[in-house]
Amino acid sequence: MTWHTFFAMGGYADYVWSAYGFATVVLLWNIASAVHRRRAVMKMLRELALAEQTPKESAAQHYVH
Amino acid sequence: MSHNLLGTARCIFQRDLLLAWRKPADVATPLAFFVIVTSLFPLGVGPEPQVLSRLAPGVLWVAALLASMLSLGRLFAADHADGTLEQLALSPHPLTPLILVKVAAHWVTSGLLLVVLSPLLAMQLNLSGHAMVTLAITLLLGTPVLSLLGSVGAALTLGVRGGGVLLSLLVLPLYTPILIFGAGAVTASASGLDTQAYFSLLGAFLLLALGFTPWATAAALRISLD
Amino acid sequence: MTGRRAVAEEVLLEVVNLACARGDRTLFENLSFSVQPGELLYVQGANGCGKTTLLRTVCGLTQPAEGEVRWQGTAIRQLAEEYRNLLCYVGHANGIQGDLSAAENLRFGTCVGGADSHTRIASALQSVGLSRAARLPAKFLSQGQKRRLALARLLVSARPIWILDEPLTALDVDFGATMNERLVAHVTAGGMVIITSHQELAVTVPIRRIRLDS
Amino acid sequence: MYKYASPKNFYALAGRLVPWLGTITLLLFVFGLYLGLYVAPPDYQQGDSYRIMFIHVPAAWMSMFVYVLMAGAGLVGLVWNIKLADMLATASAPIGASLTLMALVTGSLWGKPTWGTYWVWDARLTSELFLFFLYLGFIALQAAIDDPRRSARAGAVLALVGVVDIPIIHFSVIWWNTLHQPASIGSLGKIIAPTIYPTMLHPLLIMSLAFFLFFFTVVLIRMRGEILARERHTGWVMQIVRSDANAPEARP
Repeated sequence: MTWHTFFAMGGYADYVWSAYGFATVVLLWNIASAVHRRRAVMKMLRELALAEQTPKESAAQHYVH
Repeated sequence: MSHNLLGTARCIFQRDLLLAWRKPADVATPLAFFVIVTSLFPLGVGPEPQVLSRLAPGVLWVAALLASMLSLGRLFAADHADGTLEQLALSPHPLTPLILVKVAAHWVTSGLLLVVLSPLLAMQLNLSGHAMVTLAITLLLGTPVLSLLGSVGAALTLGVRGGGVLLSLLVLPLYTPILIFGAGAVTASASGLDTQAYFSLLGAFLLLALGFTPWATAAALRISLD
Repeated sequence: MTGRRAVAEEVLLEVVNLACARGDRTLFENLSFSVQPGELLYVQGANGCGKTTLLRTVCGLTQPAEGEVRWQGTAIRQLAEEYRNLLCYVGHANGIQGDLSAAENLRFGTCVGGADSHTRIASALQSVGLSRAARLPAKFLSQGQKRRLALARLLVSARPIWILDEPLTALDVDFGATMNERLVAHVTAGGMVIITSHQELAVTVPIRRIRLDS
Repeated sequence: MYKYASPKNFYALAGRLVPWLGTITLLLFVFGLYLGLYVAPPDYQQGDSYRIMFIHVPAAWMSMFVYVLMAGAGLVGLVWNIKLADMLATASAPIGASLTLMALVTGSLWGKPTWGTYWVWDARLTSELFLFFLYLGFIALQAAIDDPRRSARAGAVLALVGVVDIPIIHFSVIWWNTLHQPASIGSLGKIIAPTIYPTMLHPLLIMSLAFFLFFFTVVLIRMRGEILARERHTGWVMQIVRSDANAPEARP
């Protein structure tokens, strides 16, 4: 079996590869959105923690940055 | 001397009917919707009698389904806004049977009226006499299930933003079995087939819904009041 | 066994380590108190500190985040109907339908509350000064009259525990005084009252106070 | 076991499990795809187009499994008031919905060479479509309610009603399908069933296991996010946030 016949999928390449392509997109979206959601929560919590500090402190911290 | 459950149930039933009687516009709106939607179909698909009678079971059932869903807003919203629902939840009687009574009163002022209207619209769509009777029977068995399933959705979306559209998203998928067997029975009857199996199935759905949904609706109401 | 029972009967309504939250804001936590027969508990605190939530939790409408409310030593969640049978709650919402008359509203309210009311409706309406409005659709009543109609449920249903959320709002001074008398009568007869109010309570019985925001 | 029912311990445990589960999932996917796309011979009727089965069928199975799991978790959260169960239900919904969509799209791509059209009101596809709507309803309901506790409990009630209705919908659709479809068009399931050989069964089972573990990997990551969001007032989350804030630029 050559690579060519493998990719040709007996003439059904369009259907098979678009199905597998779509499945890959869905699986990757799942991972990306799960990771992104956790990061977004973490970012929000960091902003919250920052906002709860007194203005003076956060100004000083900003200056150090 | 305290009221028994039946006394309270009768009290709720009478009150809801009385309110519907005093606010006829609220009752009439979903019925008007039912009539208008079914009257629009001939304009869309053409007036040929054969085409109409072929489409009639589905059109009538889908329109009844939507009309029944639209009437759900009336089920709990006013009682939620004015605090009556809190009083129901604090009643010394269990909430589940009280909910069943409310849904029953609601069905009498929505689903039952759809049944009464259906022969008129069936005539408009050129449905045969026999199929017309079948339509009325399936609506009689099916619309209570729609009200019962819908009550869960209505309770869940109480006071939630975008409640109306959300309600349709929650409730319509749950309605599919009723649509399939309701419209299926009318189609079968129009082509002269036996409809006994459909009636039995719709009856079974009704029993199942009676047993299960009031409990879910009561739970949903307590969640919405929390 | 008997000793425990005696203690349990002494403490009737008990709030144990209660914590309530709205969204993810904690309104109050570690709140404990008890109410005895013949006591009036006045719940105080700034707006939004959870007075209404506390009252609804004591009713069993709202589930606490932690802790529990007990009646005679048993959690009200388990007692359910048995506990609700002792309760009359008048919240912010009056529970009045504008398209029903005042008498119909009161009859429905007491019927849902499980009390047989046929004989007492008229006298209750009279004692809240609404007998002439009995057949008027409730939508034509003023805010104060609606409040009075809601409070009339207390008189008809004859329950030992009254839970009242701002009962005096929108009431005129005269009826405010009548309401205070009713509270005194209820407490003197061995009833219990848990109440929030912006107006000072002018009652002649001792008041127990708790502050939620301190 | 009970120790891990606290959000704090579960967060740590999930964090340790995710890399392992992820690696096993990846290996299973590679092995399953190798068997399914390379080793398994073409079907004598459908040629190579049947290979879509190796993703369509696991996705369809998972879509139903996830809904049942969601309803079960919702019930546990509702009755015993366990936050982790609520979070499991909420975290499962988008994954379940996306797998349902995958089953729909791959099913319709398989349908084109088999039936000559992308969409046929076949029993399995129609059931999947309504399952997708049920998922959308659950997600929309939870998104519309701000209070996390009310949102979780309302979702649980909806999922429970849905899980009772799903078999009824499925059975109704099959009945309806046999009434309305001409006999020449069989359902996808019927086409596979008689022709399944071990060479086709093995990749199917391995791909199913891969999907199963994939779901658990992703649901654990999602639950970690949910835990952080819902427990944000607790000391241990604040500590994590502070230690994370010390090196914010260190991460990509």
